[in-house]
Amino acid sequence: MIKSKIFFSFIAIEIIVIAFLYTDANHTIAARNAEVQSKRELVRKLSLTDFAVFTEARYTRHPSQADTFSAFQDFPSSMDHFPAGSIVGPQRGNN
Amino acid sequence: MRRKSFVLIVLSIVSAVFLSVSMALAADPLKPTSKDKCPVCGMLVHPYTQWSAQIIFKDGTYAFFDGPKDMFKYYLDIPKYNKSKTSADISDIYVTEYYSTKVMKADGVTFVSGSDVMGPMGKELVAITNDKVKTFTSDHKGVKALKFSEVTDADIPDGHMHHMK
Amino acid sequence: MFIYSIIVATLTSLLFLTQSLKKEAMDVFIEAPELIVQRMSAGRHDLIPVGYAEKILSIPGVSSVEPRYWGYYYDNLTGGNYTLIARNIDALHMVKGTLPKGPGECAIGKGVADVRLTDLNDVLFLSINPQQKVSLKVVGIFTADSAILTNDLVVMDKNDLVNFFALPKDMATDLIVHVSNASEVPTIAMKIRRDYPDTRPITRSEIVRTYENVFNWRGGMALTMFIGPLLAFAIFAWDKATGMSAGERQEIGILKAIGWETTDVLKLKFWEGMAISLTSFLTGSILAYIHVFYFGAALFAPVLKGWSVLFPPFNPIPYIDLYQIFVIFFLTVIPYLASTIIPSWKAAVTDPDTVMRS
Amino acid sequence: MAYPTPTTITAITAPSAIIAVEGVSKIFNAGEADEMRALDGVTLSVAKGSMAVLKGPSGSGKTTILGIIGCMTRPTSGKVMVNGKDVAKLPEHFLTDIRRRTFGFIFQHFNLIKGITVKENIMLPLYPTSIPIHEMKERADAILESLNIYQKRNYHVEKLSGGEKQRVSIARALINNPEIILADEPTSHLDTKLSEDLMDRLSRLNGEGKTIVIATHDPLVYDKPYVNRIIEMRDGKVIGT
Repeated sequence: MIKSKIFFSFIAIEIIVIAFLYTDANHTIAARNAEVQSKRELVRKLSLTDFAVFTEARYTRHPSQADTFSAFQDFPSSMDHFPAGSIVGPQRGNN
Repeated sequence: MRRKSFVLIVLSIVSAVFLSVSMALAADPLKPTSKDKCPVCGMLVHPYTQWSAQIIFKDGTYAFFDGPKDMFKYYLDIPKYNKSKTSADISDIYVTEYYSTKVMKADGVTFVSGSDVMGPMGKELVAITNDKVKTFTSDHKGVKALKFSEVTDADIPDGHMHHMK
Repeated sequence: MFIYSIIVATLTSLLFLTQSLKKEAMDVFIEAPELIVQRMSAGRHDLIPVGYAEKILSIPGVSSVEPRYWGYYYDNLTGGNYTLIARNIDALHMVKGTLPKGPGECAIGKGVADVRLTDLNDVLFLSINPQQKVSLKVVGIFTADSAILTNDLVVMDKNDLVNFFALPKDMATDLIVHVSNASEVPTIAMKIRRDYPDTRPITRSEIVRTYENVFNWRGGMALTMFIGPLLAFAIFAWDKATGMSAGERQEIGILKAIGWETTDVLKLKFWEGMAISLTSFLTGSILAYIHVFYFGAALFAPVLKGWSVLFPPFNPIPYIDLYQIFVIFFLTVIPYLASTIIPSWKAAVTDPDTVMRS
Repeated sequence: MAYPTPTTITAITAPSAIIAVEGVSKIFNAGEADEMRALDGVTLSVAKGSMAVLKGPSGSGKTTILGIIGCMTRPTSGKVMVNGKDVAKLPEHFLTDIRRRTFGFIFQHFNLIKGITVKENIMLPLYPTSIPIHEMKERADAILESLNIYQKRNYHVEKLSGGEKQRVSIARALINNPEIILADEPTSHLDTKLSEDLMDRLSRLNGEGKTIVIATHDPLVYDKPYVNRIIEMRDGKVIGT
């Protein structure tokens, strides 16, 4: 069946691509190890605690430093008007 | 007067020489490499730097342990683990102090048994500087505080391992 | 099949991105301070007296205590929020130039440099009001590959920061407590809270756990974004399951008429479904990898960015968790197979004659 | 209920009857408002090696009785003997087996499967068997050649003309070397020339010993001299043979 040949060669190509991507991933991880080490240094020397990803609100910029115990700001069911707030939710059970 | 000062000078020289000789005999603590294994339990030592202990012999050979407990097991029964050595061959014994994670001479610290602090092999004889024994005992439910020379077989906690990182 | 691949690609992209960020957070924040002590006042995070340090230092196991000075600055000019921190340290790898060596100097994140069109040796002017303002010479810019940590930072001299924010004398933002033995951290945290009931100690493991939660694939980011594609897939599968075309029905009828058994038909449909889902799954995974690790999850960025003015470009490291890929596989392939086989089975067990007539 | 005629009764008892249907009724949607009695006590038989025509207007029950003979559907009541076996109550598995071994079907609408090639279509009835794939291919090639469509073997069926489709459907009916060929209105989508051509082929197959049953209302079919049996049907009943 010609169709099955097409299918199997397609699958074979995809598996080759995946194998390539997999080695690429391992390679990249190894290659970027120095970067991770440098980032550790940054964290250590600047005593950083959070990713600078969501700079909208205190609790999204510094999720780990947000005042979990204070009223309102991280109230577990508070209405959120920052898009990132739905992603970086209030931290519970961290105590 | 002259004679007296001469004697003093001679004495001080002699003692200085003596001291330096004994200093030369004393070995500095070593750092475990990634290959050093505990002769008692066979575990690698380097992942547990805050627990490691060591016995250094006069001939420069040494043994690393993943905690004071195994060090005592070895120390109290050297022939079992090392037929060629006796306690007379030991130059120095070091342990890692709990609060500071500094390596200290074993006879300068106190060992507390029965506490809730777990080493890599479970219950431990935790090495504590003498001044903090009280704090440790009350914080971590320590039972017995012993000097190095007071530790006997009976004080070594069971080897049943509760693997803790 | 196209839709199928796209859905798999979306789901897998999300997994790749969150897994990668999570792994990076775990890797990097292992170096975060063992213990940070915040003060709470009137239910809010407040400045802490530096004097607290003395008593904390006397707790056994504490090796040093260091006040930390930092704060946020809303920049009217660009609408961005900067994080200002005071640190006097020597050298760092991920910075072009140097770090501030004294008053009047600063090192800034790539994001700040970009929105302010500032380069090395330019002057960064920050102002809250006529009394609280500062001009800083940019002596360093954090490299782009550190943006995830440094994008919005302005690192400056302590005195500059204290003056700029007009912090009261002997007050700091929080205190960093260095502990020699990590096992002792909970005990020390407990003692600090006992000594100073108005404080909140944050341990390193809490920081790490925060990121574990935020980027956990079952919670936070992933869950929020998962629901959409998963729902789309459910609709897609449901549509397939309920709407078997007359053509397909007739095909099954023909096959049965020429001597195929129900099991033969099901086998065919199984392999057909398997072939489609396998190709779609592999295609989707490949697309996801390319999307996330070659294009920095560019399609998600607008969603995640929200209203942040300073948003670092993602350049995730391809940490891949095979277990999660299996989860996606079972979450998509099994329902798809079920949704193709069940209606075929229904059609295949009826008389071929009726199937042909309808 | 049954309306046996003397001829059919003798046919059942005749040892040469390969197909014997006795008192068969088929009711669709029984008990519902749209209940439809498609067959009402049909009794007939077909001798081995004969060429029989089921003749009657549409709705007379020809297709239904063909489906019952071909083990595609079960009668509501009555007895259906194929090769001396009562198939009316056999479990599904055996029916499929009989269908595969005994019958070749030629359908009114060809019923070829789109999206696959001519050759694949022809090989379809063999897939569930244990015949090795190379033998399947050899058989398919032989039949394609004998029907003069070998050159189109790799075409998708939707690209074929009506006559070619007809030949493909004959090829598919023949691949398992059946004893009986059942054809349902085989000429309804063919012009006169192609119809003649088809009948020629069928008569040749008949000459090779195959039993052929054709349901039709096309005089071009039932007026052929080599048709040795005509069973006339109307309103689900046999009205003459």
